[in-house]
Amino acid sequence: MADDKEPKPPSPEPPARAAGEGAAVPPAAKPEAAKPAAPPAAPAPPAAGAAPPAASAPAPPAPPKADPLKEPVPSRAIDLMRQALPDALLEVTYHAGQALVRVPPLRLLEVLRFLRDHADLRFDYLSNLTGMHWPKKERPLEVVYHLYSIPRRHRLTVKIDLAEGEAAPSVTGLWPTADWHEREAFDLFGIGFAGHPDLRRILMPDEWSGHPLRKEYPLEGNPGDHVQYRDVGTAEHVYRYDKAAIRGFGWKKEVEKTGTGKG
Amino acid sequence: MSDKVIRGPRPSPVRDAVRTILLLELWVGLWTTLKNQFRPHITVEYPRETVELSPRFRGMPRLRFHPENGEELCIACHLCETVCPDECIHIVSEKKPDGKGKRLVSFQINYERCCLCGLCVDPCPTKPLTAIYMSHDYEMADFRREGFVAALPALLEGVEPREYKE
Amino acid sequence: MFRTEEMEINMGPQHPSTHGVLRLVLQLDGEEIRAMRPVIGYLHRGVEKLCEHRTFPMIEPLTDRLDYVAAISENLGYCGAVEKLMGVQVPPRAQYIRVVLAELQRIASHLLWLGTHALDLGAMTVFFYTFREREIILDLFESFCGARLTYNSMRIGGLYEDVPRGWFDRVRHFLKIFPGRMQEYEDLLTVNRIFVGRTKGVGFLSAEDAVAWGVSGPPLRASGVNYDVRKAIPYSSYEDFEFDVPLGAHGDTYDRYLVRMEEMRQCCRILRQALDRMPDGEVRAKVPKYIKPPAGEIYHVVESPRGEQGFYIVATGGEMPYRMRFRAPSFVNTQALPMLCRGRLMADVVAIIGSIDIVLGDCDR
Amino acid sequence: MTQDAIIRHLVIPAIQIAVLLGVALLFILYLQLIERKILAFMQVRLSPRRVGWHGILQPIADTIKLMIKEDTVPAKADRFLFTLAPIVTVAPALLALVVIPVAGEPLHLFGYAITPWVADLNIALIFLLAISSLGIYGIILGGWSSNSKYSLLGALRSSAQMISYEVPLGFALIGVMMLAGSASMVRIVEAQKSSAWWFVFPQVIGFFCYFVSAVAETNRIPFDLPEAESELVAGFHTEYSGMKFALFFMAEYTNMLIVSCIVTLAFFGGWLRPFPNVAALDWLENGWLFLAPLVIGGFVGWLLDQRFGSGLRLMFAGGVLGALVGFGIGAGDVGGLASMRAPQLSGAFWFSCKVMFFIFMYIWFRGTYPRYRYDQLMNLGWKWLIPLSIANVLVTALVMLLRAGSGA
Repeated sequence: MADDKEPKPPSPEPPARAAGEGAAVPPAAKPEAAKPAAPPAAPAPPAAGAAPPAASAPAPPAPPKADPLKEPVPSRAIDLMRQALPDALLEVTYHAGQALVRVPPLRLLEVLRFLRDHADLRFDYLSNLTGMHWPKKERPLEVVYHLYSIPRRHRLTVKIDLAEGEAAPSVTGLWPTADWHEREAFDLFGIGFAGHPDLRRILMPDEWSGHPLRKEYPLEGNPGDHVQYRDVGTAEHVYRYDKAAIRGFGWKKEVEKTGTGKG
Repeated sequence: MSDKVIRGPRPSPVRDAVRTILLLELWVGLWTTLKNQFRPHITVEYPRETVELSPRFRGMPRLRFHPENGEELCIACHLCETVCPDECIHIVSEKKPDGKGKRLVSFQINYERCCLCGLCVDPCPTKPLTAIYMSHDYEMADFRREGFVAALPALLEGVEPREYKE
Repeated sequence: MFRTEEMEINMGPQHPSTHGVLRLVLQLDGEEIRAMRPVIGYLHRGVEKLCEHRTFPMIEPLTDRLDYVAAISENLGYCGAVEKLMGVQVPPRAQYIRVVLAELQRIASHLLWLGTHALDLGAMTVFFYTFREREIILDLFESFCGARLTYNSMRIGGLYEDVPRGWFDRVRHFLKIFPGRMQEYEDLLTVNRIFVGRTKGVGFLSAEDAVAWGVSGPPLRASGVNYDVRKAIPYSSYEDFEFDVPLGAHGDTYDRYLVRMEEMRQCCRILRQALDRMPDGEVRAKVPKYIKPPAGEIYHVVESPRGEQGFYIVATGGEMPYRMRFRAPSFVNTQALPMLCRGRLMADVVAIIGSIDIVLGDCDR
Repeated sequence: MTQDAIIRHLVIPAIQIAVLLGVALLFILYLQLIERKILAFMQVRLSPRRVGWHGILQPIADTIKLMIKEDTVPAKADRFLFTLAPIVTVAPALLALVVIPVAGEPLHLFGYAITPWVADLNIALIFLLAISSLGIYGIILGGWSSNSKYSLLGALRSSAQMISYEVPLGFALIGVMMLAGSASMVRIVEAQKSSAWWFVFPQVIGFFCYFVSAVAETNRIPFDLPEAESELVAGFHTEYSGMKFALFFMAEYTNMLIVSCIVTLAFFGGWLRPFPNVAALDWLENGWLFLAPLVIGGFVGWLLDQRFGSGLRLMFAGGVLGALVGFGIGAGDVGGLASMRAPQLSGAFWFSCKVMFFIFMYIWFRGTYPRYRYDQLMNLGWKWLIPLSIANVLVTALVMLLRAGSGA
């Protein structure tokens, strides 16, 4: 798209990107931002942290701090959000160099629009949208947005919490690609999306009941969850695994009368 | 260096006109198919002749005894059973009478569930020759479901790979 | 006196050219598409639910079965995600071998795409030629990991074992003959007036639309957007290699064709570099016997032949993931179909589906 | 009626028809195998090889299979039309064969002259055009009566396509008729003999237009839209099975055969040998002298190829070797073979060689080209082929007028 117009030297946070998104960054070589240009372990530019790992091997094993994976990484997005929308940031966490922001559902659209439209951020690409279910929590449902900026080449994860039955605001107006993602989250988690143009099941059959990716949903499914179609009735013997057969092998041979014999 | 805009064959009025009138590219296509008739065929008549399998080919997992001294390799550690993602391995073991280690009582693989992923070979402790191995059997059709459960005797009849690892 | 009606026709789920079980409900006015509604889910196997009940190493065979045309890319992405989650450093040799495998896989996948795309447009012979070359790659995979389609070729922390002796020479041999074979496909298609007529100007996708609809991979790049994960967020030491990202000028079906053809050439370039600089050493990092990543979450993306393949893993410290989400490029790219097909003819639908290159196993998960 | 008249008017035509149908149907049956073999070799794979020696019985096995297969009719189909459609398609195709002459001179047996054609109509070309366009009805009926959307789309496409391509088809042949001064097949070939060149040379554009339109008319790649399997599943015969399907199939191959015959007769001198007026090449009259060693050499080479899996290289080599030997025999007139005269045999030989070549072209196209789109097909027909063929008629007329003027 407009990428050619962008200045070639990548925006202010190349070290962040390199440290954060490079190929599995070793915990030792990781705190690039914390101690910039440690003389031995600073290989050639463009991708400092992600350079051939052999080069960064000699880095002395730093004394185990709290948790190297949880190290914060500098993120322009979070800095700007702290300035512009300080009250919308409920929580900021990091894992393996990826920043995660939790925002209140009511302010989601505002935050996402800010992230998409701000000239320094330009999160124009909704990479992924999905739901999650934490049955123990007070607000058990979660929606996760993985944003990416093609011109700026950085990532951000945004999360909201939802109570049971609460609808998340639909982001189809911001990124049309959210359409099917939201349908999938609705289908598999039962998360509603207010303002979605066509919220139907997408992966499961239309007449399915229940939402399979919820934690209480059993792996093999509830028997009554979908409409039983008429048996085709060609096979005389219907073999069926019983519960024990899931673990072992003794399937049981069950002779069932299938259909009315007309099929 | 990093991006390259592809525009396809560059237009040139004269050459394109000649091409259009003489149908040149159509002849080129015909020539290609004609040329390929003189290449050796690559398909084989499967049941009559079979392709050569590479040594690492992963067919149905089987069990083996030591090829030289015929000893039982499996030490009934249940590791393959543990890592199997499809839960298709079923092992029954008992304590050895002399008190040291365990001994197989039965070893079953359910080929109906097996996805031939080879994860069971990975942790097998009897290195270098693993007790469970991916054989070169790949014709696994059967008429009865019972035929897919291979018990110990059937498991030992596998086709060994042509060379051992290591 | 005359009454004209729109005809609703179900293309799929069993149709020769919907590449699996994609169902398209077409609203036809004669041969012209008035509206299209893709219906997916016929291949939904609940892989994400299954993943929540399996330990981390057990998930890898499942990833083989998502995008079964490019299983190596899925393996690479999944292993990369878990390694990143755990902070494991993969040995350089393993990284390079992974790159070799992934690029071979990309060629194989594009070859399959090319063959079926040409077959959809009626040129059946290209299909056999591409499969002839794909067969060489599958043989390479078979001798590396023992399988021809569902490879399960990697392990968390590296590879199961090193490549067999002489394997790199076979790759080199393939690289030697492949450009000549590609010339044959080009002779049959690139300049062929029928093929050009069928693809040029069909299924325009503007850069803005492509980004907004989340399209990724060759369709995105054919629209002129420079986004290739291998360049943008290098993984598995892709930053060591020099290659071009081919971009299209118009964003039509022909551009998508050209971009993929050029990508195959760039794959050869990467392969040559990787073979030349192949480091020695271990192929598997020290990982604990029971893989229990620390609590946390990761979103790792790789460039699969179909586009941005994302792996979102939420771990809570156990040996099974709490939540696993596969960001499937086919799933997202399929969304753009109605937009591309509106107002086109029935025959164009086939060309457009082919050029988007959907794998339903990936789409439905 | 005398016995003589009965023989002349009933027995001989009956024998002719029987021979024609027998040969044509057998050829059509084996055309399928030939097509599969050639396509397989183009696609670097093996061809049918299981039934009989190198699949030689494959067509028969296929026929038996199709005959004993369950003959399903969709529940909501129009049963009568559904059954009628394949018959309507195949009958005109077979009917068109009657005006095809395979050699120039009648065969004299027991004092009766048996012509190598069933009928020599003076409007043979017109008859062919008329009869072959009847086949469309079968396709439309088949597509419509199946009561299936894909079939209907296929039928619509095919009717539009065939109607459009009738026009250039007819115009392309008018040039030939003008040059020959007749529409009789026999006369057209004789005119090519007397004018010393095949009509393809003055009528190259006519030939091009005719052949392209004819490929479209027979629904073959690159114009096989009515049955485009990747778009319309199988087009108009989606719902057909068993023998009804086989009849559609038969009609398609018969049409291929007829088109190849017409091209051969109208443009490539029918049963005439190459350069019919060059006396030095008279030994070509017995062309089999030249081609028999070529074919034998090629065949042996092909067998070796199959044995060693080496593509068709050895076949090529064997063919070249055989051709050289044949050339030697023919040019040297070894054993007086080349001076032998059997015009019927020679005519039939050259005729079938040329027909085979065009059938090969058909298969070759199928192996090489993608399929046109509906609108492009219409464009090609209406915007290119029709103007081109009309221009061809005009130019031919002009040249003939000028030559007649200068000659007189």
